[in-house]
Amino acid sequence: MSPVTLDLARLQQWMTRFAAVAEQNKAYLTALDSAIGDADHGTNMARGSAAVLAKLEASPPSTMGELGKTAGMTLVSAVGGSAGPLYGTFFLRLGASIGDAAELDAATLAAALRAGVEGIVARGKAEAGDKTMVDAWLPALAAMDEAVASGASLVDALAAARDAAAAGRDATEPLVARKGRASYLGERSAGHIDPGAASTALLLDALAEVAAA
Amino acid sequence: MSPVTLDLARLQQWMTRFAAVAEQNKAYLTALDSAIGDADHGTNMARGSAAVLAKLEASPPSTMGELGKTAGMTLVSAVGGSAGPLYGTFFLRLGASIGDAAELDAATLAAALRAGVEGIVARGKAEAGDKTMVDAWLPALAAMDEAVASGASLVDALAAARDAAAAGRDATEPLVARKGRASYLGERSAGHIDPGAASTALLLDALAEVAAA
Amino acid sequence: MKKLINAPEAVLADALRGIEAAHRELRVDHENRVILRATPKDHGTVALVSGGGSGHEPLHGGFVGFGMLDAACAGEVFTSPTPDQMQAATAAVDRGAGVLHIVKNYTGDIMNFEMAAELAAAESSIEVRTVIVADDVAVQDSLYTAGRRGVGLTVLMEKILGAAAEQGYDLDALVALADRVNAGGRSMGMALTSCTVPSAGAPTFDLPEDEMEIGIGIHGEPGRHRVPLGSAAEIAQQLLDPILADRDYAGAPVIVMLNGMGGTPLIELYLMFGEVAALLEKHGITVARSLVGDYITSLDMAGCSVTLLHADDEMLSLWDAPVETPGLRWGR
Amino acid sequence: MKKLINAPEAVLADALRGIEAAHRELRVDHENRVILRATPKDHGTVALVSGGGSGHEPLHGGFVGFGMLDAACAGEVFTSPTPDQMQAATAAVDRGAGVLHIVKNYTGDIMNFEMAAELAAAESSIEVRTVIVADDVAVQDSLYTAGRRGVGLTVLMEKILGAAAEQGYDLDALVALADRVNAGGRSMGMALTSCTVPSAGAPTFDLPEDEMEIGIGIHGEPGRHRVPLGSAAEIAQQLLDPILADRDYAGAPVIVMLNGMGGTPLIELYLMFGEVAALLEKHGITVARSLVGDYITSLDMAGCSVTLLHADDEMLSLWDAPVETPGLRWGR
Ligand SMILES: Nc1ncnc2c1ncn2[C@@H]1O[C@H](COP(=O)(O)OP(=O)(O)O)[C@@H](O)[C@H]1O
Ligand SMILES: Nc1ncnc2c1ncn2[C@@H]1O[C@H](COP(=O)(O)OP(=O)(O)O)[C@@H](O)[C@H]1O
Ligand SMILES: [Mg+2]
Ligand SMILES: [Mg+2]
Ligand SMILES: [Mg+2]
Ligand SMILES: [Mg+2]
Repeated sequence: MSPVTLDLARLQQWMTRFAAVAEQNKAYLTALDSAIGDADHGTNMARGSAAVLAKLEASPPSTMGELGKTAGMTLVSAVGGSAGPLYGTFFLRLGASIGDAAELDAATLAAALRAGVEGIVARGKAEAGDKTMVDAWLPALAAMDEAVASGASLVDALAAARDAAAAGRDATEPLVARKGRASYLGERSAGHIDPGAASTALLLDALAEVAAA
Repeated sequence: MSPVTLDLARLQQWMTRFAAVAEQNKAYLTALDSAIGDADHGTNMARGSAAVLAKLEASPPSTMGELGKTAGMTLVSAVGGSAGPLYGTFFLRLGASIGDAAELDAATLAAALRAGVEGIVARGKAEAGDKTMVDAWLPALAAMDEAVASGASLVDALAAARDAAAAGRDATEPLVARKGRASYLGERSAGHIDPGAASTALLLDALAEVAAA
Repeated sequence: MKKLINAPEAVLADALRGIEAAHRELRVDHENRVILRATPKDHGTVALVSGGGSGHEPLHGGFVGFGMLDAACAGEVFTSPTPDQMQAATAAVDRGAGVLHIVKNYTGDIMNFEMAAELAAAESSIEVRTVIVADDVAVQDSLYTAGRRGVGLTVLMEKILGAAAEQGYDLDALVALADRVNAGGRSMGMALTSCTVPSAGAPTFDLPEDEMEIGIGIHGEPGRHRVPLGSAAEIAQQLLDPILADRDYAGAPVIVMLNGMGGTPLIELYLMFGEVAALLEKHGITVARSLVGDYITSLDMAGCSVTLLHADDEMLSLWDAPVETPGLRWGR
Repeated sequence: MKKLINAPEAVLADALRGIEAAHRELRVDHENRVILRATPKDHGTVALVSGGGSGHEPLHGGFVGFGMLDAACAGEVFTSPTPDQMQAATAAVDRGAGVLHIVKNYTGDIMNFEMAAELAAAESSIEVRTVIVADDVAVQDSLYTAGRRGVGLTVLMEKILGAAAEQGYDLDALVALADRVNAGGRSMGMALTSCTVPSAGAPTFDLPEDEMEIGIGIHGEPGRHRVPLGSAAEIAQQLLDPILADRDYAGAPVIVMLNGMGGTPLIELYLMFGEVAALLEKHGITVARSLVGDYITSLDMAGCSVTLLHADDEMLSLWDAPVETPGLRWGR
């Protein structure tokens, strides 16, 4: 039976699920990064999410806020590249936003996700349409907010966010990149999905899945 | 009508013919040298024979002995590798053996060729069966001598030498090399024709052809 | 994929062991993946830290030593190192006069070094300044993009700033010097083949036998254009034209680097340098100093890049100053 | 074939132009294809001449300069230079104390240098002696064959003899020293890929993705065995085992060179060196000095070779002596 709120155990499942998904999609993400980047995004995400899992097992957090902080710190110090600081900042801000709350309902989760994404934007300075992970995050936040406003359940709100992220990911395909490595390709960056948008879609898919389980 | 003796003009035609043949067989000789050597024998022979031709045109020799000397010196200074000193020494000794004779009959030509090959052996110290050009030269000399002894014409003697050289070339195929680069391959050198034996067969073929023309 | 490695995940750790074994004048902090001088520099002089993804060897670890860097942080292949590494390096090398971070202009590198500087500012009293190298004319510079990549000029920057730091330049003077190096430096690269990232296991891009990529960086990314394979003379022109279109070097004395991308042998690099030198002469540009070889590579990519730096007398004398690193060495 | 060249026939001439443009401390005799020091050494000291086919850069031209060679003769790719070139070089560098020819053991090289020495003896009063490098344990040594190839040890030979010549060793002393270097030196090489000779236009041999050649030389010839692709650790063993089986290095201080064949990037060479150093330690062999990089290459071949030299104190001090060449430089 799907929960009304998320708790520490669910967030931990999210991390477990994401590590599995990142490992499974390593070649896929790296293939996307080969087309318009430097062929390391899959390895970066797999390495980072595995490190988070190991860290959470070694020092289990006692709150969701702590989990966010641990995940963020671990990503920052284990990944490098663009993914490390960006996803690391995301989780650090997410954790800070959650604080010591014991449960997250759809609205507080939406706020926490938004805080995390604001961290990504502060760090990377990408705008909508720059062909980055932000192009998956922004529609996801919007869909989540809309679902919350219309009184949707947490599970439905996350499903909406997941679908919006996937659509945002697909919408990066025709774009000419203005940020990140793909920008070096100029016009040649068009016609390829942004790898970071794809990993963001996977991360939200993992969250929607553990919420619905 | 085929001649009874060779003269300066014929030897010059030999060099012209050989330069054409070497150029045509550049890829073939280099392919043989790729299998058991360093992939330069075709280039070496084409470069060398073209240099000889250019030199003979620039300073036309007045005797056959001089032609041999010019060809030999040019090969020594234009080719390098193994082919340069070996074929260079061959022509130097050939020229010395011919001296200022105005014509070569089958016997004197056989002696001149033998002198040249003695130069090759003195320089390279290869014996029969070492899988080198010597394995084409020695049967050619033997066939030539036999033909001369049995009273064959110059043209027939050279045809016999040519056929023996070709047979000698083919007989290098199963051999394990003991001299030259192919020797580094040990047992792996077996199953390939020696490139130098192949160029020797071409050189004698060119001679037989100009003699018969 | 054919590489002299044990396993894709182990490449960096194994290579660091080899660097340590090969160079007693260096010290390797394996935990933090930092390469340091075995003998630190004099107290009271600014220390230089650089770093970046691996796969560009000898950059950066091979430029640690007297007259160049004090430490280099090695990230995974093509992946910027983390703030932790940079912080550890910064703390290890500070000699009381502050630490200069030399960063190639890539989003990942910039963000990680930024976080390291923030952490350093928050947690220690070490003064950290940052210079960013951005010299690749293949990339259009614009306020709205990530800007130009840092490529070949990084080598020249590390040499020149390293000599200046050794001579006692303070942080402000080093940053000012770096600005002049950036202002006078431009690069352009090309590839005959893609490289293969070990963890990816296959070439990053396919390139037919009769084509080449012009305007590549150093991370195996495809270039700006794919064009028919050209002669060395044509390639020299295709690399120099955009550099000279971007900045006027006429009459200037320049330091030129003809850099190999890792898979191209030295004989071809010399041959290319001959073409570049001839073109520069035609343009009235004086080659004051030159460097030909593999200095900032892209794994096993075949190809090359050209870097020009308009060098004033100060830069030339810093260039000539003694340097003793695995990758560059003269004067001692 | 993808190479940075203008035309296969022009490779050598074009590369020599580039070497000349890149190195003012060298002089290039284009007619004879000889690379010389711009400033000849002191009168009364023995001069060193080496040479061989091109495609092994930096060998030999990159080792011309103070503390190593006085001249290098460049043949066509993989083709020994001619006696004329060697004679021109010999005449140009003699400083009244005789000239030493350093020759790699290949039939072609031996014959051409022999003819050059004969010509020198006949036509001039310069005393010429020859030392032959033959260190490749992949080749069975025998009276009835061409003997071992000269490979990696050539670099060490040129460094050590070059330092000795600079210090005033006479011809006899140099030949005696060379004998000791030959006696203590062994090499073994391997290839992940074939090289492509420009004039041939295609790889010399085909090698499947999952196989490698063990026991290759430096001319793109296939090796002694073709075996399944191994890890770096396995390859280190496959290279060291035959060396150690051929000569006992236990307890000896050695100079080790881990050499790249031209197409393998430095990160892999360092990684390989880590494996080799670990194995040597296991065998109780002390690494006194080491060298990691591309020193004697085979065009664009991917692969590496290991050279060990049992070095006594004299050799070590000659090794450490100043050297100033494009390819090796320290101490000045
Ligand atoms: N400035 C930025 N803001 C947001 N996301 C960015 C930015 N730059 C890059 N990215 C994201 O990072 C992804 C690449 O991550 P990764 O491959 O791990 O790092 P790198 O590009 O350093 O190799 C891109 O696909 C893009 O989504
Ligand atoms: N010692 C020798 N005696 C006679 N012929 C030899 C000897 N060594 C090599 N050769 C011949 O030289 C040929 C190779 O010539 P080439 O490819 O031009 O020189 P290299 O082997 O130096 O590259 C071999 O095929 C062989 O016939
Ligand atoms: Mg990437
Ligand atoms: Mg050959
Ligand atoms: Mg990266
Ligand atoms: Mg040859």
